[in-house]
Amino acid sequence: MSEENKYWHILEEFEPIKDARLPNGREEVVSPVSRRNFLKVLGLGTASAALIASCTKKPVEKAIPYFIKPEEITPGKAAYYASSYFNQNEFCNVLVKVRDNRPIKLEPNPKSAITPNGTSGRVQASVLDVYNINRFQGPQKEGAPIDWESADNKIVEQLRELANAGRPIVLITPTIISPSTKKLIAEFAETFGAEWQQYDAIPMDGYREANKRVFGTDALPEYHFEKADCIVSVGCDFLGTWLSPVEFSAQYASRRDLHKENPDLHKHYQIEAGMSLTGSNADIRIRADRSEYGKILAYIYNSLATQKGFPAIASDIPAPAVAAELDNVVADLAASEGNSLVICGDNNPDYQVIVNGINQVLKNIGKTVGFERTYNHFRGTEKWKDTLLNAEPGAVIVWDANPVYNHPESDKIKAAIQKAPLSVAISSLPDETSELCHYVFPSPGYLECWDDAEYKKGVVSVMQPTLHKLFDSRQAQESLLKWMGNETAWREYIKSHWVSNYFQLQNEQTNTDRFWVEILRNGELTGKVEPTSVSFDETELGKAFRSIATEKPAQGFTIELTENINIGTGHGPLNPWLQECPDPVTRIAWDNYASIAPSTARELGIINGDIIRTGNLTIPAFVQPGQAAKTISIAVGYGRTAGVPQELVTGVNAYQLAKLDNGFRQFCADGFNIEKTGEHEDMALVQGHQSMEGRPIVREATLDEWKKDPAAGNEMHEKVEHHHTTLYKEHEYKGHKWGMAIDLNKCTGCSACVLACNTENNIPVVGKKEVKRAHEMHWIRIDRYYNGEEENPEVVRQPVMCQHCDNAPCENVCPVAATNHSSEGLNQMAYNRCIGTRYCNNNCPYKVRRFNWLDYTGSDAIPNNRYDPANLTLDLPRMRHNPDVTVRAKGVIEKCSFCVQRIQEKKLTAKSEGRPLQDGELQPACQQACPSDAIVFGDLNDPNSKVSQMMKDPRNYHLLEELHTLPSVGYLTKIRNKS
Amino acid sequence: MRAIVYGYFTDELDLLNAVKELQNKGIRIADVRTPFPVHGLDAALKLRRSHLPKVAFVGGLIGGTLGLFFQVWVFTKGWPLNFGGKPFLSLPSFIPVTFELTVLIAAFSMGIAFLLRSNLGPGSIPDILDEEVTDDHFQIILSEKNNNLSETELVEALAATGALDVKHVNAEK
Amino acid sequence: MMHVSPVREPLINGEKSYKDITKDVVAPVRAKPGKLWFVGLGISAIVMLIGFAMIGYTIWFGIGTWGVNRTIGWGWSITNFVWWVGIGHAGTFISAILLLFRQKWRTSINRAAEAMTIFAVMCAGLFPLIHMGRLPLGFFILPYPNTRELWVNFNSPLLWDVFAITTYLLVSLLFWYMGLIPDLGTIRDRMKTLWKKKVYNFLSFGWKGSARHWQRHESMSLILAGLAAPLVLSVHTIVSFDFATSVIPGWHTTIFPPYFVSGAIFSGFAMVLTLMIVTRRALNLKEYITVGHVESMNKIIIATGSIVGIAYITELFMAWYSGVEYERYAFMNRALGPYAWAYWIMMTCNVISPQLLWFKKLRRNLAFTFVLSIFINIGMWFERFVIVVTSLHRDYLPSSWAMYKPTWVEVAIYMGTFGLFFTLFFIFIRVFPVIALAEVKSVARSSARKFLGKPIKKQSSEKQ
Amino acid sequence: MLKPLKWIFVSFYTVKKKQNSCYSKLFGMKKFFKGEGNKMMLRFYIFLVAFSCFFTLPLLSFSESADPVLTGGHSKEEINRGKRFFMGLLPFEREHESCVSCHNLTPLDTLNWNPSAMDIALKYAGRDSASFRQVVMEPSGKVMSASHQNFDISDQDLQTIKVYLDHLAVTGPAPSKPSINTLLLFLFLGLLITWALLDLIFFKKVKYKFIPALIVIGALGYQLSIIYEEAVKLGRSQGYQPDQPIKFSHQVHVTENKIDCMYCHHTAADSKSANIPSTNLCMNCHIVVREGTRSGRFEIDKLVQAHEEGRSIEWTRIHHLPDHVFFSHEQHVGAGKLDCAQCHGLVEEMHVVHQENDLSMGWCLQCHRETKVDFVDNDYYATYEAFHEELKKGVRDSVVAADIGANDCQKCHY
Repeated sequence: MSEENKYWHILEEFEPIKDARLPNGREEVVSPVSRRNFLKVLGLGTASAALIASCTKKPVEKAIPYFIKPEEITPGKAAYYASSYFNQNEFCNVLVKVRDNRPIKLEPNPKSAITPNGTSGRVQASVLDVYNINRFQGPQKEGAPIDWESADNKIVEQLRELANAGRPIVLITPTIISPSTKKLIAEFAETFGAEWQQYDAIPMDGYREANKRVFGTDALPEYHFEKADCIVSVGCDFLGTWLSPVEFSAQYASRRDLHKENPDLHKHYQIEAGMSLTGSNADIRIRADRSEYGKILAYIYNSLATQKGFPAIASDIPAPAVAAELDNVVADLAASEGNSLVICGDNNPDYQVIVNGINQVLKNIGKTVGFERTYNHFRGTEKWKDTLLNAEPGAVIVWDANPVYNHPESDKIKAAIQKAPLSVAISSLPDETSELCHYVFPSPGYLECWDDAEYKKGVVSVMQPTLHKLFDSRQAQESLLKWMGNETAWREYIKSHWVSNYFQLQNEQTNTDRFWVEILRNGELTGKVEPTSVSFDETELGKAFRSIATEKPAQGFTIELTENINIGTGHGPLNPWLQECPDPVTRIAWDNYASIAPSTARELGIINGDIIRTGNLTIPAFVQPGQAAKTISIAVGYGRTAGVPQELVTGVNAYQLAKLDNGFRQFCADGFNIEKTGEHEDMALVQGHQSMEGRPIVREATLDEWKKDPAAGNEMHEKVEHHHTTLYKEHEYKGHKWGMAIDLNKCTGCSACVLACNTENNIPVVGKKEVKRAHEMHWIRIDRYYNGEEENPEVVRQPVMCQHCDNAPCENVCPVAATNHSSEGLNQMAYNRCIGTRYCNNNCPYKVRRFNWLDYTGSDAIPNNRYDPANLTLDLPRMRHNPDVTVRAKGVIEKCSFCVQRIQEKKLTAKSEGRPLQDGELQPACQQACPSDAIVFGDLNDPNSKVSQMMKDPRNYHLLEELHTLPSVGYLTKIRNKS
Repeated sequence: MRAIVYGYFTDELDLLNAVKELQNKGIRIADVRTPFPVHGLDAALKLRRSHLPKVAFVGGLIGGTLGLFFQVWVFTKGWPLNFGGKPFLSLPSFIPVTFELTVLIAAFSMGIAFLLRSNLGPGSIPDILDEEVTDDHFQIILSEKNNNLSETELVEALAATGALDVKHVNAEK
Repeated sequence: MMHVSPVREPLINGEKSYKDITKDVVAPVRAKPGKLWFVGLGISAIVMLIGFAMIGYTIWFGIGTWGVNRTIGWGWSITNFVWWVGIGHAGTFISAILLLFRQKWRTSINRAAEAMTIFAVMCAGLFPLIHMGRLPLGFFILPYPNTRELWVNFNSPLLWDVFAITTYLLVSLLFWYMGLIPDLGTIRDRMKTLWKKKVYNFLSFGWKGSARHWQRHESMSLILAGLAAPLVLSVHTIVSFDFATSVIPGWHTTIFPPYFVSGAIFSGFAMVLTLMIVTRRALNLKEYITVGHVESMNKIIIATGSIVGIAYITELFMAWYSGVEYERYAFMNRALGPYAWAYWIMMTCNVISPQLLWFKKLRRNLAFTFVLSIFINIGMWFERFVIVVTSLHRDYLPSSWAMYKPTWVEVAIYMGTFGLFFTLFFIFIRVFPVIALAEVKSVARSSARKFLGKPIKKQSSEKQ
Repeated sequence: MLKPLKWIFVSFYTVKKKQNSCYSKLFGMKKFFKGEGNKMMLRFYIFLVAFSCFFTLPLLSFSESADPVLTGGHSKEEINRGKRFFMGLLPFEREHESCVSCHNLTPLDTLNWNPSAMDIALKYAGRDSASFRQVVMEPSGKVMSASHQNFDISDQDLQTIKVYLDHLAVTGPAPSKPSINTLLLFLFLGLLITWALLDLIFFKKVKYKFIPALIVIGALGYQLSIIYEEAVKLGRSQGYQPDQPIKFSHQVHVTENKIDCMYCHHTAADSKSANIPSTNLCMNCHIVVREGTRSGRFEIDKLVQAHEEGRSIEWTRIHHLPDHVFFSHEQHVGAGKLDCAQCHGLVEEMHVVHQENDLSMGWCLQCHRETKVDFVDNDYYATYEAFHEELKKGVRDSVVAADIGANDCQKCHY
């Protein structure tokens, strides 16, 4: 060894060895002592600055191989496993990307029959839930740790005692769609004489009731938005939160794909009170108060019935305020008989009966509304409370449900659970209900589980674990098996269920083991469809009309409870990614608020952020253009406190305002007033300005205009292209030239791309305070502008990420050459070269560059300066990081890279295999997650690539193209069907 | 042993007259020390023009050329990078740095040349004969070394011009 | 011999002989500093240290401790930078450009003005450094040979800034110090204590006033002035390139270089006036820095102030005339948007108030000039604030528009630079001659009252 | 607090002892110790000590105070006796060589195949002296039997050696002195410059001015060169050759036993990382091969033991790129078909692997500018039509990696 490198040995000389039995135990000790000596001496002068700055501690690093290398793991390469995501409000088939034994990303499973196109934002963010530090670390009894065996023994003993004593045993779960679990629960119920009840935080039992009454089937039908020429939605947020939004988004977008062969755009009417995501995408949005929904449906039915020669149902229901506008709706519906779809987002069975009547009149049943693949979801009812509240149950087992938080009668439920001699919570995270229970049995996250799912009838999929259990947890099913004394492993239980029930559904595999392996590989199995026809009971319509007629006119303000697309029913608060993702309509993160109409606000003198009191909630007000005057919209799912760290407690719990009506929970109630408290709190609003100021940012046209001229609304593009000239020779891109096209007509604003980007690119969470200070870090954002009068504006959206301009203004101004142009047309950003002058950000006309204002990631060299309100820089949550993307340190600029790590990976695969790269093979995270296929990425040098084709579309334009920045991102104009 | 003879005036006009008078007599003046640059003294003493402007010119030329060529080399040979679609050799961008380097090198080369040429610098110890020279004394110094006159003759000659307080010392060199 | 037109008022009042000049100017250096001086120095030093502590705080916790955000990437830091650089324009302008134009009145103020320049440029230079997110890696900005084989981006105006500011600081320092050498020699010879003599001899590089040295010195000063004159103009031109070469509406303006340079001289003269009006009283130099001097400077202020005013109006006109909607909006927003107050402060202080100087009475009124000079400095600060912040806060895409509010950290750092500036200035007035002795003496014969021919009738204009 | 100070004095003392003449003259230590040094020198020495303290103290604050030395129930004499025996100081007349002649204290000497004292101590720390004796006196392996031939060591001596080794296992070897030559040199040059400048400006003791001037220029130049070298070395580790937990020789495995690189590092062609073989992969061969020709059984025993205990070997990593560099072996070995030796050097000739190249960015860039891309055989490059055109026309005769973007920032940094 040469003399100069002796310093690696000096370690021992300075560190008295405490226990030489662990000779390598002190690897954190820093070795290059003589260098550091040297630096101390050079503490002054310019040279020292250079030295100190580039001096990083150089620890003796260990390279520890596997003891036995698992065959399926190649260090440095990702493996993908098929699995399924199911949470209280949605389902998605996914591929789990696993690097070195850790799931790091969820991607859509293209083989899925339900969600092949993309995922929702919540699915994307769910990977973080696995690494949640707030999860239960082990089983608990009365808050104290206990071991599984003694807990099991005690519970079995008590259950048997209670069963023998004839006390009822209740098992409360959310809707369970797993066929194996259902079978298991049935067995369990039999063994202990237990009663199983399903409970949904936001129920759809009213829909099922209506279907039972009208069609004679207690089911949620499937909807075919792709077949509908005219969609009329009355307060139904089917693109955001209703039933199966990922599936519906894809169907919906497929009818907004405009090209010469398909000039037919569907027409979407949205009649609603609060501005929902779906409403903001509608071709025509009709503003109506929430209390008018019944009248509106009745009006539509009667008008249609008259037109179609059905008898109108006589009643004294007054005509709604928007009757004139509804006449157009009715006309359009009548014109697209059999190809239209009417839906309503209200759980009132009477309303749904009328909706069914309308669809029946329009002959939509069997066409756009089908009963073949009905949803197994939302099986909950209000019956579950009967036993719990009235029969003095002996044991209450609550599995993943949180009624104490999300039921309006939470006090009664709380008392009942506390009264029960035995209460068991099976949950992964602490919540309001598990707090009350005697026993807590932690369950693993869904990425650690074996399970299966039958979301839609006949479409069965599996869930398989992708990492070892992080905590001492056990699946609920395993617990049930254990308590029943069944020694079968849960995995085997599922497999045998599949083999006995689904093996015959296919004929490719003859061996059951091969069959199972194949299922695990594909993730899903689709059985055959049996045509189902339903009867129709007209008499129910009359009943429904009568009950609507008896509705009392609404008093004061009506409060409508909505679901936030990110937060959902209340699971979101524990996921900081979801909290930080701004609502696509209001662009507010980290809070819920009461949306009020601008006219109301002016009347009451309320501005954004004024704290108001309504009902018994004290909540900031938000002035929402397009809000109905007498309706206040408040999102549920906020105000979770139990088991939620202080930093993540946001908003107020609005579930308490839900009301029970004829045994159905309704998410609206009237008779409220607004009271100003005089307090004010700024909300984390990421977009302060709502108007485009007449600038050609989002360009749009109507369908009629487009039919006349495909470049309608985009005349400017031609003009700018015409002026395209340059003083000097442009750079040539001799190989690839990456580009992206975004169809504004397809983008619904669901934010799946934002969350996919978060996951893929290790984007830090900065917290509410920082978002308020405009320090958010998202690389892709979805701008939303209002157009027209504030009472009911039109909404346009535009996803904006780095435009990768060929004449990038940011590149010219970086003094240290940290950002420049790659030979493939990428605007590249070298974080390690960046010194953080922010000049590039100032000079970016799109403002897509993000600066690490504080040490959000903990990767800074300076100690004790971390700013991480969401605790995502602890060791456990850090495991989610994508190892292929640098975690940026404090003080550097970052921005969208077109997922360059994916470009590299796919290029390399093609190179190694010696074949050209295929178009569509390479997808950035945003494109991959987008359920509506609005984003297309590819090689612009390839004239046949999809992106090149889209760039040639007359609808294509570049954002701020008049600046001659030559972006690589193109936008396709938004076309509204207003004919 | 060579003697040095010096005296002073309190008015620069007297000094100029004296210088002329002495030169008319053929006496060589070793040095004239004044509190500020006296107009016309250079001409009276027949001092050659300074070369400092030439130094500055050469320095500026070197600075500018090196600066420009360095930038050109970096962007064409060293590592050509595409910044915002500009050509690699974007000459207009190089003007500011070239200019600044020209001025910097010119100024400093001249400054250093001045100090070296005048034997001034930190730690340089001057042979001060009269401290008032930096106040209001205009001093003429004559040396035996480059005159054929004796010490007393020099004293007389100087005194004759009206110089005050004429003194003589024997300098070693 | 030189004859001076009797119309000109003398530049040195009182019957000052050469000896008197020396005595008066060296007095502050020789005398024991008074209590006020110590109080002033103490306060400045404390403010400076607080500022430095806040700089440390910023480096430690990040730029997020400031009010800047994703939309307004530069806030007070660059506003202050441009402001200080602007102030740093007067000194070299006075000593270089006025030397070339043979303006004798510059001699009494150029020393102090140049010192002020250097201190102001030091304050200015701090901001581009500390506004970096990763200051410890700031050396990346220097084109030094490295194993990465990576150089810097010579296209970036920020890099030009590095060269311009460094060159300006170094050349100004050289110019200033070269001018100081003879005067330091004077101080050396007035000192009684040996160590002081030695120290000043060290500082004066062994100056002895030899005719040959004077000849070279004069020659060098002239060339240096010739070099510094374009340099003065180039520095703020390059600073203006930071904005002018960008694409942001309100920044992307070709008028910026002349507009910035005149603005810089405008604010620089204002600052010189602020300081000199106080200094002449405090150091008893009324006879040297006369009302005539103040008036001359005020004339330059009117000239530059008017140029600045025309530039403002031209900008507005061009925004309208260009027909570019972003440009138009940016200027409408300046005048009527949420930061309109800043715009109108700027307009009042920079355009309207200097016009009062057309009145000779006001021009020669010291109290008025003092107040006005402070007004101008405030106005010029707001000019930069308007350019930096209001242009950025509403640029192209309304979705990203935001507001900016400084935090106490930024305010403390700004105050800290005042601390630094005044600490240095306080030290300067006690250590170095505030007036260029040799230069004043050299113009005394032609401009001092004592030497002016007796027949010249007395001017009784000066009243204080 | 006092410990570091003591250390400094001790280090100076040892320095003096070793190189008596030059150092003591330099610092005037002789005079100082004799009590007749003049005041100037005394001051100078105190200044020097204080100066070095100033810079070394913060450094030493990293060190922790040692635990009281464990003796394991044995007297100090016993341990010392064992030590002396091991070191060959006892007995005075012996036929065989001392233990230390083959077994170094620590595995410093990397060419010595024999286990070090520390290794032995750790291995036998938990065992009784009978088994130790058996191993020493009745060796089983070929290599060891050859070297331990004709041993004539009494049981008592062996016992003391065991005691010593047990002690060593707990305390570790005595610390040796760090090399701070560069630092001292730098400091010294600094002082020299200060003196020369002071003389040049104030004292003017030296008659000829060019002497101090030359000293200043020379010393400053040398200092700058030190700074430059150290700055370049920062974050670089060319030549890094750490000790590994097992004396694994690539030469033995690759050259002598003809094992292909890709047998152990089998993911090099299709993954980012080249894979360090897992314990069970080693055992594929070592299940049979239990004794090396040079190292005997001792080193292979470590592997076997690890295998039995079900743990991985904790190798010390040599080739290490910063976290912000994404390097892929697949790109270079798989797609680029480069030879391992191009970056790693002739590992097959290394007994102890060291880092051959400096792995600096400039080194990468240079190679990218020279390495030609296989444009003919790999269909992937069909996309690069412009280059094919140029090749056909003869505008260029080859395409190098840098032409197709190998030197783009985001090739490695993202």
